[in-house]
Amino acid sequence: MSLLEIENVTRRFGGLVAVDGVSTRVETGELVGLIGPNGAGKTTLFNLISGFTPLSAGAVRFKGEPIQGLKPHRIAARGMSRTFQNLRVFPNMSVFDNVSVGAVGAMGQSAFAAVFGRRSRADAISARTWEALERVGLGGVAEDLAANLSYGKRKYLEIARALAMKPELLILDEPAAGLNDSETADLARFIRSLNGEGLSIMLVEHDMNLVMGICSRVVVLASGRKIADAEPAVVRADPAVLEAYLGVDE
Amino acid sequence: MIDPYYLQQLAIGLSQGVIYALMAIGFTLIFGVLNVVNFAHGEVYTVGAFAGLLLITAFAPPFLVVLFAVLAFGAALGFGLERIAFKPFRRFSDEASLKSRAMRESTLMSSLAVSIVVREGLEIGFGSQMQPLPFDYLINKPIELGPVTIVTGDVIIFAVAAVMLGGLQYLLKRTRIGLSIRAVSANPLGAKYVGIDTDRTIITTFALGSMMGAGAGILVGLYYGAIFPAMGFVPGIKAFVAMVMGGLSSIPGAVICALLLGLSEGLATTFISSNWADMVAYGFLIVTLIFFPQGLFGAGRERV
Amino acid sequence: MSLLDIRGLTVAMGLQEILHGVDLTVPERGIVAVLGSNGVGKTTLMRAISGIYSPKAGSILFRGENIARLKSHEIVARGLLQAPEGRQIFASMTVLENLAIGGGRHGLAELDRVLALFPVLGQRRGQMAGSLSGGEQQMLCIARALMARPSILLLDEPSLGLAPKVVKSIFDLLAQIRSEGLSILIVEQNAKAALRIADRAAVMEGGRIVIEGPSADLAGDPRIVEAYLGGHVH
Amino acid sequence: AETVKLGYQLPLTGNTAQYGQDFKTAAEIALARFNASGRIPAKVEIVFEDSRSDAKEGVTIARKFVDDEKIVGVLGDFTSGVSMAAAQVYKEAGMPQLSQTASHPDYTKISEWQFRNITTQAGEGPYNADWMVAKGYKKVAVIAEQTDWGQSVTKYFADEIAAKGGKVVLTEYFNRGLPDFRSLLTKIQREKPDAIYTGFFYEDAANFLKQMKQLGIAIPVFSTSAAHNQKVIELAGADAEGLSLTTNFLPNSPKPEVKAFVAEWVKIRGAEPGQFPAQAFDAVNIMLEAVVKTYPKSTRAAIRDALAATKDFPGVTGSTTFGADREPVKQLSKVRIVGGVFTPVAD
Amino acid sequence: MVPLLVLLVVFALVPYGLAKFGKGYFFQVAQLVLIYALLAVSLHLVTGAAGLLHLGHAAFYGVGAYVAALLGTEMKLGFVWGLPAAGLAAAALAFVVALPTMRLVSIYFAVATLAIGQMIHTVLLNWVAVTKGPNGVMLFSGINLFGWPVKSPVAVYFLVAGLVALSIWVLHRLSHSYYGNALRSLREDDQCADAMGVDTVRLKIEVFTVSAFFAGIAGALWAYTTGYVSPGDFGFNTSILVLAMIVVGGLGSLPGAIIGAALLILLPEVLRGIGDLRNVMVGIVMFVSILFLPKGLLGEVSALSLVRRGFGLKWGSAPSEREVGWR
Ligand SMILES: Nc1ncnc2c1ncn2[C@@H]1O[C@H](COP(=O)(O)OP(=O)(O)OP(=O)(O)O)[C@@H](O)[C@H]1O
Ligand SMILES: Nc1ncnc2c1ncn2[C@@H]1O[C@H](COP(=O)(O)OP(=O)(O)OP(=O)(O)O)[C@@H](O)[C@H]1O
Ligand SMILES: [Mg+2]
Ligand SMILES: [Mg+2]
Repeated sequence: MSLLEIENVTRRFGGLVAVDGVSTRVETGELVGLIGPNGAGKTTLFNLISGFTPLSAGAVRFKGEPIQGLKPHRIAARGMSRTFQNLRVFPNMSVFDNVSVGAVGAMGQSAFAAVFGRRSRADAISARTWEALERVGLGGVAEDLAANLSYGKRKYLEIARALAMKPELLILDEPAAGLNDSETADLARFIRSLNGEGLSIMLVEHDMNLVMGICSRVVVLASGRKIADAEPAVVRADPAVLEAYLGVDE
Repeated sequence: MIDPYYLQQLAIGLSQGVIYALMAIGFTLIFGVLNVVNFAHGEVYTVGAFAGLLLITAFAPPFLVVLFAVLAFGAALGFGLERIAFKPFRRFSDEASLKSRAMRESTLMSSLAVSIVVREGLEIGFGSQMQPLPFDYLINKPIELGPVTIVTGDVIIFAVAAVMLGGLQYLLKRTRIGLSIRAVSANPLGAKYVGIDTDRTIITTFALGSMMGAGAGILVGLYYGAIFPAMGFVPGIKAFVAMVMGGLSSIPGAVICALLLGLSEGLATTFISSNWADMVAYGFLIVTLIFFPQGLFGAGRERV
Repeated sequence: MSLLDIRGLTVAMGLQEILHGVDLTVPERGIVAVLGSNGVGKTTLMRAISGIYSPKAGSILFRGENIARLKSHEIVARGLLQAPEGRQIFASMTVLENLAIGGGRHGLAELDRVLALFPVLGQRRGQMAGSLSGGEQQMLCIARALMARPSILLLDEPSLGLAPKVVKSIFDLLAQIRSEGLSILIVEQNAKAALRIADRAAVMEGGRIVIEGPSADLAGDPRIVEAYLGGHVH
Repeated sequence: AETVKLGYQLPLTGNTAQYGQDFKTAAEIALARFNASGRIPAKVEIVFEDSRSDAKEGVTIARKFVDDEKIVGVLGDFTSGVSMAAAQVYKEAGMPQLSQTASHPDYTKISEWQFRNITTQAGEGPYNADWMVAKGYKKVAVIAEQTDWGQSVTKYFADEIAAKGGKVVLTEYFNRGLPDFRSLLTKIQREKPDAIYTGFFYEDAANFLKQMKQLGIAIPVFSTSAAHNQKVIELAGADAEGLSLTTNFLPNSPKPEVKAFVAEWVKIRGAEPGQFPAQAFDAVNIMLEAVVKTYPKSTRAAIRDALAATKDFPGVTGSTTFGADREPVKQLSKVRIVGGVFTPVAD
Repeated sequence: MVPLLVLLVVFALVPYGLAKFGKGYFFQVAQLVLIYALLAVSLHLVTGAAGLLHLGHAAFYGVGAYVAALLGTEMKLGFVWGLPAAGLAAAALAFVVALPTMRLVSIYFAVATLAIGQMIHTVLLNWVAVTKGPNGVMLFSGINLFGWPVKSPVAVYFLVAGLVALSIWVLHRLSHSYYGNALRSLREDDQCADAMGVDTVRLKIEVFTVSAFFAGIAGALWAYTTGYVSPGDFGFNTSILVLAMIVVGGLGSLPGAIIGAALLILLPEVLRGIGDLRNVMVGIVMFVSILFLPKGLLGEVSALSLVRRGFGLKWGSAPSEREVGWR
């Protein structure tokens, strides 16, 4: 059984078929890249998987159970967490509080427990939040408002927030956008080390060094269709991919 | 053949709706550009009515002169209102991430404060009672249309609302200034990057919206023959409701919903009782929002 | 004569000073790249030039006129256009309306030329800009700036979120429009691509420009590349 | 000499400020006359506090008055709601409270400290009902504002008219300040009543009458003393013609006390007073009379007893006697708007 | 400890000071401040923390007041039963109306709450058979605590102060905890919060209901301390007044809500001296305060760090040794 199975997933917006019968899967422990030209339907596919956009047709199974039609938070609770293509941090909250939301989302916190609950529960949330913060190296700015962080740090903040959920599958939408080469290289190392700890990851990225460097498998979408699904080396040489996406001299 | 009784009630409901619509047009315009609830709009309406009253008692000019003078006065009011209650808070919209939140909260309150000061000021100046108007200015001469009786004001207000709506639609959809207004309303920071003078656009919008508000005030004042400091409160709320029900950004949507609101109140009085009319109108709103969470004519939420 | 001449530009947000006396020159028909890692103040510089932030000190001379105190719309009217960070498109309006607004007083005169550069936008012209994909929005943002027939174009990370093929074509495009007489000031994380097309480059750090020179020199100096540009250009 | 202090809580700002301002003027006229008369060797002072017709302010003011040991009696408030909320404080503290207008049926039942000098609908309703039946109007539509007062308007009226063999064909309430009565009017017209009995204040009255004319409805309208105000005529003009109502204040009455009061009022306000200012004027005078009777031992309890003993007090609204229930017994008269004037009628 | 000392001052020293004046007036005003502080803090939870503009809060205040008053007069149920019943009734009603409407966002939510508030008000005013309509309800019984009548102003004040303190403590625990963080995330970006596993709709319903519960308690306190309730006190104007309190105090800041309530109740009283102009002055003060302190008298950021220092968490094992979490 694969961790995530996507079967014939289709999404139409009016006349436009943004995602057109895509099937693929993510095995436990895999690091899968999803690439394709702009408007290929990558983000839409992520939205379909994470429950933000309803499917027009097809099925998505996570850990063997169908998840289509579930609300995003239910899917998240099952162990899938994501970041967004355009940064979406909670700007008027501190870095620590931002990350704690991920922990709260995963661990749950009832109103009753918040008032009368034991401290151990809050402490567990704090511990998890700190763990995620330290993992991405934002421990030092925990008290700053997220709005005052630089772009790069916000990227890590988003990842930390997703990590605080202790997900089994992490979905990253263009994590390296806006980072320079060395920052991208750091991020690549970081993602790989997360993967090395057993976390399954699926990511969309336009930075080919990153994708080809760390992914174990690459799925290519173009105009909503899957045009390739193979190891990086194979994809890189695929004429269809070169034509549609990479440009010939890359 | 429908019972003329129901026709009459329908006509009355509609005329009530047209009054709400008149108010809703300006309100929606202003809301659209700043995404801010302008609590002072009801006061613009009231002040417009009082300005007309003063003009009439002092100079007794012809009706059209009164109307245009009040419109001009309303534009000036809008200008002043924007300067006092909105402009000072615009400095926060620059800080990209904290964008409009701080602005929304503070202008919510500053416009409320201005509205309190204006209303209380009017009460001190004029007293809170209704001010009588010279009878020959009133636009309430009956007109019989078969079994249905309406008054001159119904026709005038309908015509004015239609002109405002048409003019505004033309302005927003076909002219550069209209495009600028919509651009500022969609993304004020983005508007700066394409060279729109956001300050001037916002002021223009306020002037336009307030002009319509003040015009509505004097028209309705002459329609009912009663002008008093609290007169803007109920139409203000109803305009707000109509705007949201219509989907915020759509002025025709707000007008249609204003008509529906007026009708629903009229019908509530017909079939139930006048004192339950609000219940029906608001119930109608809630039901609409349950089925159309973005209003009847609103765009969907932005994609994630 | 240089088209844009920035001298001693200092910008503060509240009490915190972000730019400390930046000097930078963009020659007529030149392409200047500003590089530097996250949070060094590149966007702040770009915003100050466009009049979004008003500088605390210093001057910005555009064709000899100091525009440091002008409002953003006055600056745009002089032909200085920016495709800003975060795109700042009008999400609730259609693609075509976005372009029409971008055109300013030129209206849709440039439409055909711009749509030829970004054919996708032509296909999506009636779609709400907010529902475009990330990359499509980025194209729209650049296209919108081009609609106003700028004489200098400011680009803040134009390649953000674009597919490699599109990035390549955009940089080709920049070289081409420069040859038509446009000057360009570009902030880029993709140092390799930026240095390839730029005549001169500046590296920022901590709100200052620390190195400035012909881009070939910068790209050729491995120490600079190591220290500031993060990695390996060649 | 020392001063005797009275408190007056009333709306001087807010939506109902016009009433409060009228009361204040009336009270000042009464007080100035009293202090000039030298009937007691001390000055009386009235402390006015603005309640905005807001219960929470009303209660606060009540506490304030109670705290001031010099204050021996309180006048007001305007609406029953605020008067009754404040009354709870006066009841606890033992402070006599005399409201010029509170008409809630339960107001005087709160405690022995509450008085009012306005006739309740228990008197006015049947009086009107009898009048209308006598004129042959048996099918009657009743509308009233949705307030405690409006409730009592319909109740007492309906009871009597039923007893006299008449019939209420439609009863409906509306919210005070309703701008558009036309739906309601059309509905009334459909019932084809002989007459309409209305419980509204003058502003609603003016709107109602104007819109009735617009719709071409010609049904006789009867009303209560609350509509008795010159403003109806100012606001509705000729459309107000024919409105019949009951009142206990006739500004053109030949009685000297009325003449004096009206003259004074006109000097200040430039127009004739209506029922409410007269009501306030009498209330203040009744209270002052109690001060006179008890002086120099004007304690709160003494004032209360003196108030309770008020008998045949000759006021501008007729003579007032408090019954054991601290309700006034007063005469009513009939007036109709004829030629733009409230004219006493006999029918 | 510091906050506890502050509380001690508020709840013990203030009445001591007032008692020195020996004035029921001061107790009355202080009591009003407390009741409105509770109202404001309960609204803070919905509007400040969770960012949902609520324009009908006064209606739930009214439901609480009516339930307390009606139970007292019709069922002879006194304070001990009436108070919780008032809260529960308001909460139950809020829950029912929240179910279909909590999907709404931003201004749509605001106008829905406006409508709910107006509808409840209309019912209070017009459902004469049950609510006595405009006649209002008189509650003679006063406060009786398990057979102990509470009569003197000081005793009533202490009772109200204690109950308000307890309620605010609960609201404080909700607002200043990880639950509160989830609420704030809802305000910042509800879709993103959803992706973090936060059940936004449930959270909204919960917070709306809890807030109504405490508004109901505030209403009951008003009913018991005043002895008479009528629909006029629970209209739109009161909702706006409470909203103004939390905005002036600092939207998102719980202490700010209390400060705002104190300011807007005290100001008109303090200004009594200037006569008819006092309400104009209130408007001007509001305007000036928001002009110079657009984030409120005690804005969210400073309020949170203040509260954190008092009630937050010392995280010893973290390298930074800073206090950022919640207990
Ligand atoms: N709500 C919507 N309405 C209409 N069209 C939409 C909507 N959402 C997405 N689309 C269209 O679907 C296509 C796929 O968009 P998507 O965002 O998935 O692309 P993408 O692969 O993520 O591209 P990029 O790399 O640029 O982010 C685009 O052409 C977009 O315009
Ligand atoms: N409104 C603001 N208030 C306070 N600090 C700010 C503000 N805007 C930016 N900063 C700070 O100024 C510094 C420079 O920001 P700027 O956005 O200019 O960086 P940048 O070089 O464009 O980075 P990036 O590559 O991430 O876009 C950052 O440290 C940022 O935190
Ligand atoms: Mg995408
Ligand atoms: Mg930047």
